[in-house]
Amino acid sequence: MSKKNDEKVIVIQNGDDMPSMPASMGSMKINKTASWRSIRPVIIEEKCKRCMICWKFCPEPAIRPEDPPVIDYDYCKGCGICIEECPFDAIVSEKEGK
Amino acid sequence: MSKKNDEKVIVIQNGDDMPSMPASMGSMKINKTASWRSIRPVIIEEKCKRCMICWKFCPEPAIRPEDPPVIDYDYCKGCGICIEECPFDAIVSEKEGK
Amino acid sequence: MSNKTKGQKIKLTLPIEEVMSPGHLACQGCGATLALRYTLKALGRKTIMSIPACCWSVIDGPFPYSAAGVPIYHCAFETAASTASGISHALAQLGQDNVTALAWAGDGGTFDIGLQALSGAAERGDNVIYIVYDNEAYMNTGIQRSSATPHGAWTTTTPVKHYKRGPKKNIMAIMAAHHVPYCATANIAYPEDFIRKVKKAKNIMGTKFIHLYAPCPTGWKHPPDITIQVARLATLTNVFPLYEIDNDVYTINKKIQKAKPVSEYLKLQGRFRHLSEKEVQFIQRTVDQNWKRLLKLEEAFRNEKN
Amino acid sequence: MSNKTKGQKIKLTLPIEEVMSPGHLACQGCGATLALRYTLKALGRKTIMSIPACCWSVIDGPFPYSAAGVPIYHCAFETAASTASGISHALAQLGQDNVTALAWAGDGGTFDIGLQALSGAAERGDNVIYIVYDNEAYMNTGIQRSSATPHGAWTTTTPVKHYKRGPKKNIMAIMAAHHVPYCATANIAYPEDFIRKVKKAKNIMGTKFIHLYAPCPTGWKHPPDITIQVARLATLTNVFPLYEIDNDVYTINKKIQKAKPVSEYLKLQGRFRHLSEKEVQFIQRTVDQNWKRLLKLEEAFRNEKN
Amino acid sequence: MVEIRFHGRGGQGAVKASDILAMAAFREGKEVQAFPFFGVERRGAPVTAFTRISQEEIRIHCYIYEPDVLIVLDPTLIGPIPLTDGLKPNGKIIINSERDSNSFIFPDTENPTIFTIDCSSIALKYGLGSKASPIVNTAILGAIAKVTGLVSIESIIEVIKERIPLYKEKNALAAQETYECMCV
Amino acid sequence: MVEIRFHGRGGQGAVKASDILAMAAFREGKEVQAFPFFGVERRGAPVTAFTRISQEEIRIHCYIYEPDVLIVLDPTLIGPIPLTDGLKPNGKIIINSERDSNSFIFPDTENPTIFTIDCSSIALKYGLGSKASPIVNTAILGAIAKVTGLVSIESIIEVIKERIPLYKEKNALAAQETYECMCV
Amino acid sequence: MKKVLTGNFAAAYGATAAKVNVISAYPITPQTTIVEILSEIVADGLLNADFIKVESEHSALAACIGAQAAGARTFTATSAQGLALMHELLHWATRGRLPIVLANVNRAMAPGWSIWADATDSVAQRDTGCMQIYCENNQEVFDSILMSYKIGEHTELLLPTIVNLDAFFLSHTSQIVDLYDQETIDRFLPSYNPEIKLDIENPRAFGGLTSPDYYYEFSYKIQLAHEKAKEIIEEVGKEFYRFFNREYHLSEPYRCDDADMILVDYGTIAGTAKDAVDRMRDKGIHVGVLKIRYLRPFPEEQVIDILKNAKKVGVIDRAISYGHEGPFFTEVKASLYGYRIPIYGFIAGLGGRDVSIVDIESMVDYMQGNKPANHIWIGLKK
Amino acid sequence: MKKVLTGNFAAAYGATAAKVNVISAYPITPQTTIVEILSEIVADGLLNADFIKVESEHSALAACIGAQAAGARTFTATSAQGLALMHELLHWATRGRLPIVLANVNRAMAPGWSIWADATDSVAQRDTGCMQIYCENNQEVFDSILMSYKIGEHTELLLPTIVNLDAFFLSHTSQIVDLYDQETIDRFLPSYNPEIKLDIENPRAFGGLTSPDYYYEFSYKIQLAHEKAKEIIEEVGKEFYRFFNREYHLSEPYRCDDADMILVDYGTIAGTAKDAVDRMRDKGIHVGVLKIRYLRPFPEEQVIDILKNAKKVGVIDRAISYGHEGPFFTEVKASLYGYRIPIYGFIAGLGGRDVSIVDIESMVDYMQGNKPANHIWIGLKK
Ligand SMILES: Cc1ncc(C[n+]2csc(CCOP(=O)(O)OP(=O)(O)O)c2C)c(N)n1
Ligand SMILES: Cc1ncc(C[n+]2csc(CCOP(=O)(O)OP(=O)(O)O)c2C)c(N)n1
Ligand code: SF4
Ligand code: SF4
Ligand code: SF4
Ligand code: SF4
Ligand code: SF4
Ligand code: SF4
Ligand SMILES: [Mg+2]
Ligand SMILES: [Mg+2]
Repeated sequence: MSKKNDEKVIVIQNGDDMPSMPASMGSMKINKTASWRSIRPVIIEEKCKRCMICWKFCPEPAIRPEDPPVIDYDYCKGCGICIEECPFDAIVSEKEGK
Repeated sequence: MSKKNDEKVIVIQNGDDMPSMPASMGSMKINKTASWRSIRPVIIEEKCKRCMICWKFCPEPAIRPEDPPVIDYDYCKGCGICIEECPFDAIVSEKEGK
Repeated sequence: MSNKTKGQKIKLTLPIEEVMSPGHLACQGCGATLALRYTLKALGRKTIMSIPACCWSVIDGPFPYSAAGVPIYHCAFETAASTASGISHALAQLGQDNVTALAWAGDGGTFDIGLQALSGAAERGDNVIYIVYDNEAYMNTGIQRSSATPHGAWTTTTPVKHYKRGPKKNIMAIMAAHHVPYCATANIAYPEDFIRKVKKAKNIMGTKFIHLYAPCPTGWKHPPDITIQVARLATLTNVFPLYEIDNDVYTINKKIQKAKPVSEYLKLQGRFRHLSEKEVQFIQRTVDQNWKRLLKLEEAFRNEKN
Repeated sequence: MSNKTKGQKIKLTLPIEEVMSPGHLACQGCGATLALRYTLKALGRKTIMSIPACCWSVIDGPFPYSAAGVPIYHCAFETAASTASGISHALAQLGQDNVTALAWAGDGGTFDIGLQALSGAAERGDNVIYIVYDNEAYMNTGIQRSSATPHGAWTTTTPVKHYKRGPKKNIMAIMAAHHVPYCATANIAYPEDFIRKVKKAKNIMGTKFIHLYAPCPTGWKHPPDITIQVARLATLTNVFPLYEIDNDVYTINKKIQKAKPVSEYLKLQGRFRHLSEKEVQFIQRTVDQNWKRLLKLEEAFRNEKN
Repeated sequence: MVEIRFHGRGGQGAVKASDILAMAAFREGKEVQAFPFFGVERRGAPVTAFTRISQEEIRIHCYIYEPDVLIVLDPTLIGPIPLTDGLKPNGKIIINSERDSNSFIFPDTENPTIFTIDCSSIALKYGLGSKASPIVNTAILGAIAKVTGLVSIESIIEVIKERIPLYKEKNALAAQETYECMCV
Repeated sequence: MVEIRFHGRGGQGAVKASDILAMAAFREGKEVQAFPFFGVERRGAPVTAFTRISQEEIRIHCYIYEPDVLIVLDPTLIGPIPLTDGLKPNGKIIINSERDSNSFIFPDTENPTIFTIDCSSIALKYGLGSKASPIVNTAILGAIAKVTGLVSIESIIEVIKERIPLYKEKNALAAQETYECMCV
Repeated sequence: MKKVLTGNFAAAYGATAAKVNVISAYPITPQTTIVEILSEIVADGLLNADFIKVESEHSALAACIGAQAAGARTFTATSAQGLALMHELLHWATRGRLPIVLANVNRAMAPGWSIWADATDSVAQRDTGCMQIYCENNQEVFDSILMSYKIGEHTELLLPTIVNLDAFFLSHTSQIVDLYDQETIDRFLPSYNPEIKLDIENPRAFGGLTSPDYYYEFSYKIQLAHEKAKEIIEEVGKEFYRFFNREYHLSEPYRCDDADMILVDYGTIAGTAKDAVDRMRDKGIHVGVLKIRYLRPFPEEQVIDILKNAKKVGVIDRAISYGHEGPFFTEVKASLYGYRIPIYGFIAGLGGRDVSIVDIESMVDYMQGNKPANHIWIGLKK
Repeated sequence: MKKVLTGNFAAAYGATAAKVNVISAYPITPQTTIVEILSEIVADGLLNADFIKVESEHSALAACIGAQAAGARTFTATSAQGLALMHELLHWATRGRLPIVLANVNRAMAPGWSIWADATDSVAQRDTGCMQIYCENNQEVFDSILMSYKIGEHTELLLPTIVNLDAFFLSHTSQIVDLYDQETIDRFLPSYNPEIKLDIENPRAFGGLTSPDYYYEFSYKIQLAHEKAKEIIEEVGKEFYRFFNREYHLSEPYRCDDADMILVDYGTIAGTAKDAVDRMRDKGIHVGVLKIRYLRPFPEEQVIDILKNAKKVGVIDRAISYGHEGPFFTEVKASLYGYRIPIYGFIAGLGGRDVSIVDIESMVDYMQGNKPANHIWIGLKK
């Protein structure tokens, strides 16, 4: 499935748009969980050793294992696990929002 | 419960004779299982050593642990266990009925 | 056993009182019936039973009669343990602590459809004695396989061409895994041992479990007169060893000096008639393995408090 | 772990593919969610799951969406195993043998209400991987005790005055008693070990069981950021040892040189806050005993075929 | 429609007999129905079974209250059980017994014809069942064929061979023998 | 009957606030009802709660479609959710925000009075919740008492002390403070 | 003593006030708080009862059955899937004549998972022989639990009762509930003392094999008990009034006397409908409401009596018997057999869809402008 | 090919002829032989199916649900307690839209234990949304199983079916059954190929959380399917006639055209009643029988059509909804709402009590000499 497809909004206006039983039609990727976040993890590239432990333990998952890892702030809920688990203190917590 | 009570025949002529739920009112002793028997175990007193193994293993129970043991032919179903288990071959099998 | 003649006092190795009455509806030579006879000898009349669907729902007799001699709640098939839990808690609440709550179920009602309720009661530690009389199939419905049916056996749902494959569920290991305060195997061929175990269980708080071997001539296809013989052979061949687990400590109650070959046990029963020699050997190997396993457990989990 | 800088190839210790998508409804720092993320990394997309009522019925998202990325049958609470059995047999009949049937359930759905179905599947040897993610209570309904709740824990049905007494049900011992071909414990803090186990299970026929430790910040009352820490401590304190049982052979996967004191683990979690020093010591003793027990089992049941 | 009621004890094969009779009639193009009163099946307990044979479709699904023919597989049932209840006037009663038919008297019946035949001995002769409990169901079927003429002995024997799992031949011979020695 | 609708996020305590408001009104002899729209409770997910206060028995059991008063515990909900749907003309809106009430505009409403108060800061001042997610429900209750006059601040504080399990005093102070600094 | 309580609290307090001896229950949303509160109450020693924290609803009811048969007063609570899982044992409680009281939070049946209000769960138990009450508010929840023990334990009844409350609309809704004082309650509801029970002094086997010779008569006795229950419910209702000044009946008419149109309903919809009726009356529409409290025994006589003079009748079901129609609708129609009042079957609020005053007005609109139909779906996104 | 078979054999052969892929069932008297025969058939390789020998009925239906959702055609069979234990999952099969076929042997519910005929077990499932057939004879058992797959699997239906047969009166009664030839059957019933299923190529989550926004519409779809089913059942009935020369409908009138009195019944009683009707007609009493085959969907239109001209109607229920009346009686009365035909509710045969021709005649007698009543118990030992 392409990313685009993944985030397809399913529009249901009436019963005809629904299958006979409640069988899902799209991915929860539609649901940007950014709003749940009250703290924002920020990777400090210089400190980061690319060990990917942050990626490994992100429950969403909201970290892509790139070089350096990229946090997808559309989904990161701000649980703080990556901050806790980074062995090199390369992720810091920032206050979210206004 | 006296023996007599035990064998009480419950007469149910109409619903009023029944409790509100099917709760038993008498003992199955009412049910003489002699008719099930096709062979009849008979204790040969002389051979009997009063070890009471026959009594021990009778599933009905239809043997009274007396001296010598007494088989209650009202209930003995003729399974033959006592005959098999008597260590002294003191019980023999006889053909039942006409 | 000394010779006794008329007039001598008779020594009985079991309690004399018969709580269960004759006149019941068990087949001739029914092991399950002896099973309850012994149980009630051990527990006496201050006992309230739950009995789920099983042969005993028939053996006990139809309304308006009963053979058991103690109060019985004939309960749903799945609920031997949970009904007994309820009874036990009611007794506690109503101040009748001297009454034993006994769950009495067949192997199907225990290994299969009633396992969850039993597991729940054991986990909660409800004050109940649970005895499963194991005749290794659903007998009351006419001999279908249960998870207690041993490898190799014919039943109506494991027909000869498709006879039961796979081992009997190890219910003792399952109950031991629940760390119940007491669990034990027993065999109707050894009533003294069984009664001792039931009495022991009666005096322990919590969930006690006894796995009782009770041959069924009708379902096992053996003549009714050899019920005891078949049962005895199960233990003498190590097919069904006698042991108990008391607070996680294993004790084998009967160590057979030289176990008899399993084939002696199998050949008495019609349900095994179709087995090939190879299959019999396989069964023998399994029995040997299980026995070794048990010895190891006894070795590993002896009483360490001493 | 070697220093890596921009441009270096990144080494990953887990499969890179993310089958499970973000956007799901798990609480922040949810262990159960990591659990499925890893599982699907191990199994890939050729997987069909049954999920009974549990947090995952919510995490996955509401109609018309789903986060799992593989087909899921959201099934009745009691039926994770039996639904998966059905799926597995259908796959076999329809010639889709390359698809894995996965039953995915919480501790409540496994230790309690789904135990019987699991036991039945294991006894029949249905070709299913069963993974229980254990967060030690009914979380989806708001933190009620399950039989996986450890001694001492607060839940809403074991309030502080009446905190959970009695040990956690020993599900591994129960499954081992079923002699399934493979069962293992695992912990989300050790994903490499977990994924290895899931992959191993995938290649074994029959019923495979994995008991997966998955902390729940919401129910355990710890901050979401220390989920992994708490999980790791469970193993480092021997509260939750990592081991596997492969055809009745025990192997402890991680023998801690010097186990940390249990109190370190307990004190992180609000659910244990009320415990007295004495109670903590008792828990420590129990953990030590269980660990010894496990060592004994490993000793007694090593691979003998060699 | 002819209605036949069987009385026996668990283990004697009354249910099977009612079934075989129906199947034999079916072979001869009749409409049939056979069924037991299924009590709690235990060895020795009284068992009742029913067979209906008709030219037309059989739609009724209740017990037989007014049988044309009564079959008694076990004479010890006479007395304890009101066997003959509802027997039609001039009905037939076939009893497995070594005794003479005259020795049986059924007060509440209207002019029945009673037949006896020692099926137990015949069954034993062919090794069917044990001495203690001979399996008499196939034997009595021969007598039924002879006495009622509802089905031919050939049909009975074919069905026996088809449906009885063990000792097909011996069972067939037992039926044949009662058929032959039954005097009507 | 006055109908109040609360909008917040899981964890902020909207449901509890609706409850406390009802209880406070009950102390003052009113008939009351309070209930949540119970979605799938997860931290951060939008939550709606309702309170009805009346002189007469409240029999109705459906959501509030035309509230008299709207309470917004989390201003980030403005926009994503049609908060003001059905607000009665001249209704009141109380928003937990540090911003000025003038900075909020709700196009589809008829002449609402908007009040803002920085409950988050007040809650934090009293150590209620964490910086990341302050628990603002008790704080906003003071503002509700002041703005609506439906209940006295004393009743609110008594109920808080009775029903809030932890930090009773601090919660009460938070309510007191908003009550006081809320300018109507 | 009056308190502001949710329906779940009211249910838990009801069981507490009834001084039950044994509780056995299993959590399920939205019943969970009942279990939680009772856990606290028992832990705090405020109720001297054993709470058996079972591993499933099936075991919950089984444990109640065992305990009740042994002479204890028992309580359980559940919802939807849990109630469905108890189905076999609901029959058991009835046929075993065990006056257990069960609080059920009406929630929609899965799949898909839904935790919201829908009475199909309990309506689908209508053939199990349990008495069933549908509550309109939290006071009624509390009161019904108390009365259900008194009624069910009546020696001529011995029947279990399911007390239903709508998910969220009651279970999680706070309302004022008068809890009375315990002494008065104790006088109203003395302790449970069944004549026949599991008793070592008089050993009986309960529920053994029952041949066709007897089974039929036992069934008849249950039906007799239900018939009798209609009387006893009214009697206990009167007694309750004397004790607590609140009136309860099998059913409850509201502004029916002069109504042209009567809406029959149950549960919380009844409350909303009353408000709707008042609003419509203000507009000159002569509507009334007949709230059915007891689905079993079904108050046929009262239903006829109240509806017989209406010009039109509408039945609002928050439940459906697929392949037919709303179950209350069927039962009301059957009761009114022989009458020719146009009768409308409305299906509303399944799966937690809100039923507002406007919805109810739209039903009356429908009745004014259309021929009767058997299942008119209100607010359907077609 | 014609054979003399018991109803249980007919059921097992029906599943075999339908070439089911997965069977999962649990033994219970008097269903047991179905399980036994299928075990043999599968063991003998005569049917290429997996038979999952589960540990309870609950798991039996769960396994069928899993298998059917994965695209297999499945079969299960049970009775009484077993059916009751499946209750939750019957709702599941419906709402999951899984056209599973379940043979149920109608047996009385415990306690006391009874193994004899009584339809309360399945009638109590009337609100689960499963289609339900009551069979009169063994041919109908076989035919109904075949047709139920075809009907249930119809893309607009996707509904499970319970095929009911009376304990002993069918399950253990030998009758002539035409088994047809397999090739024709295969043409009549092609293999199962659902559009939506568990499919790794198109991964969907089935039955996830469904908010009040959607649940109501899913419910409506089920009701629509049931409405549609009434058509499809008649259509498939016609097709069946073309293939096998046997006619089936939702309901079946017998000598109703000119009948003054019509007895409505189901299951084996219908057969006996037909004989009784013939006998009474011979005596000049103009009686007819309306046999209801489908309890769900309920053939309201046919019921009205056939009964509307009768002078009196009697409904014979081998089931009861305690606290009300016979459930078929209620549904028939509700269907006839607006008519004023005197209608009598008879309760007969519960717990295996035999219902003879004489009993049926006595009902007609009763109707001739008495006013209508809602539950007239036939043959009660009062
Ligand atoms: C829910 C349910 N399913 C099935 C049955 C049918 N049933 C009654 S007894 C029985 C078998 C019991 O087997 P077991 O427990 O081994 O006892 P046994 O008959 O061998 O003594 C079965 C399957 C039932 N009564 N209830
Ligand atoms: C028959 C039934 N009973 C109860 C419930 C309610 N219920 C849903 S999830 C759940 C708890 C699940 O606990 P667990 O399996 O540990 O999973 P977790 O929620 O912790 O992830 C309960 C009790 C249900 N859905 N079905
Ligand atoms: S864990 Fe820390 S060091 Fe490792 S990749 Fe992530 S940010 Fe970099
Ligand atoms: S804070 Fe939590 S959710 Fe966000 S990226 Fe880190 S681990 Fe993932
Ligand atoms: S077993 Fe034999 S020797 Fe012993 S008491 Fe009986 S009859 Fe006598
Ligand atoms: S034959 Fe059997 S029943 Fe008779 S006395 Fe001997 S052991 Fe008892
Ligand atoms: S079938 Fe077996 S267990 Fe059951 S009564 Fe007969 S002998 Fe006993
Ligand atoms: S309650 Fe616990 S297990 Fe459930 S989603 Fe939240 S963190 Fe995960
Ligand atoms: Mg058994
Ligand atoms: Mg859990």
